[in-house]
Amino acid sequence: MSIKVLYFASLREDIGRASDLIEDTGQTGSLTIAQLWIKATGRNTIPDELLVALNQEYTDIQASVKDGDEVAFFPPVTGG
Amino acid sequence: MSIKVLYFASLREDIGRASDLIEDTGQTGSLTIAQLWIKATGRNTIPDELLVALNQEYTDIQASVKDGDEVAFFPPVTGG
Amino acid sequence: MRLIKIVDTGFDPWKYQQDYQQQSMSGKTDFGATASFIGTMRDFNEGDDVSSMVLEHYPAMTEKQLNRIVDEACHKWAIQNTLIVHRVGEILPAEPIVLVAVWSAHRAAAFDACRFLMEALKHQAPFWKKENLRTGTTRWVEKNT
Amino acid sequence: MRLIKIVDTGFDPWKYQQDYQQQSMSGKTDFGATASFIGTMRDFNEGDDVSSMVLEHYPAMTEKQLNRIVDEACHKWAIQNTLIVHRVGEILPAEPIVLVAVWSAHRAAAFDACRFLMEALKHQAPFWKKENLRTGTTRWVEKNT
Repeated sequence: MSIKVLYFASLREDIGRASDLIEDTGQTGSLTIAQLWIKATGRNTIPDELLVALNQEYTDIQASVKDGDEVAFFPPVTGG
Repeated sequence: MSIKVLYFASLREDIGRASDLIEDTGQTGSLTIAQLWIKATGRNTIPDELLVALNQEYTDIQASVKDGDEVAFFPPVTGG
Repeated sequence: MRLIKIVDTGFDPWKYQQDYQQQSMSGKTDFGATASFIGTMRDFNEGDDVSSMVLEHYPAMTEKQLNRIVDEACHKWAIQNTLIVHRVGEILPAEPIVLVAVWSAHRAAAFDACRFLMEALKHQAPFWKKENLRTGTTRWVEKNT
Repeated sequence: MRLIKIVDTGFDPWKYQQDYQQQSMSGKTDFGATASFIGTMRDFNEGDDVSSMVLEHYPAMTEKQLNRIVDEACHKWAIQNTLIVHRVGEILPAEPIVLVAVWSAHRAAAFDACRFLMEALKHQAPFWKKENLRTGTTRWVEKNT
């Protein structure tokens, strides 16, 4: 399967790139966003204030992803 | 003494004029706005929802007037 | 700073805000929030069709009362500038009746003060509306919602 | 009706309101209230002088989230029209960042919905501010007030 991963703002700068494409995870069963975070970033810890969107809707790291999903990681929003 | 009395909106139409000038009341002592109402309008009853302003500030009919004052009578305001 | 204007012809509420901001805040970079309210004449009220309206006021008192409520807002909130424009005379549906705009550094003060000013204006400023109904009859608006 | 626009150059918040009202409400006489909010860039934040700012966003999600909060406002209040404009890219002090405007028949709905939309936008729409300080350093704004 193929998952598009996006990073925004300070997290993008911290990770050093704006996106990853995670292909054929080799997992049997479902992949959670927490597992995807480790695969994509190579980091074992998840930042305290990390926000997560699955296909442009807020979700949490326990959610599972499927082929074709777009997952975004970003810090608290500061618009307006 | 001389008191200017103003009427606004439906009360102006009801009274049939926009203002009165009440001169030399002949009162000994102070004149209240309630007394002024009777003198100016010739009416013995005071409308329930009557609003009163003394020199452009809200007041009530118990307030006393003095020479040169401007007293206005009007119904509830409906601007904005 | 404040500007309080009573106008007896149609006014453009957006141009008023733009002009007032240019005049009084040109070169300033300390305001972060502008909250505004425009009241517009509807063609219906209390279930009846209204074709036009005449707004009467008590000029000397209007100015005093509007200044008083702006003083009160300035005392309650950290606001920087206030603009109030109110129409009098004959008004047609879709025409603006009132504009209240407040500038401040942070948004809560602008929102709170703008709404406070509108409520205070409606309940304290000496304006009265007389409606000309589509049926040909005329009536004074008796209560403010 | 609604209009949601993300713009990457300066915009005139008053002209936007005027144009949107002309386009979507021309000939209409059923709206009585317009509440609006303009957020403007200040030259100070958290005690520091800010010379400019860059606003980043997540385009596909921004649009979805803004539509979602407008849906929510329409569900909660009897509002007729909504306009949201948000700036992205480089922004200088005194330039508008955001405009939210709501049209309704009665004023309470316009006031409530306008404020709700601004708060929801600030807490849910995926925008991020990076400040360029007068000292030459750069920092991401970490929290929304």
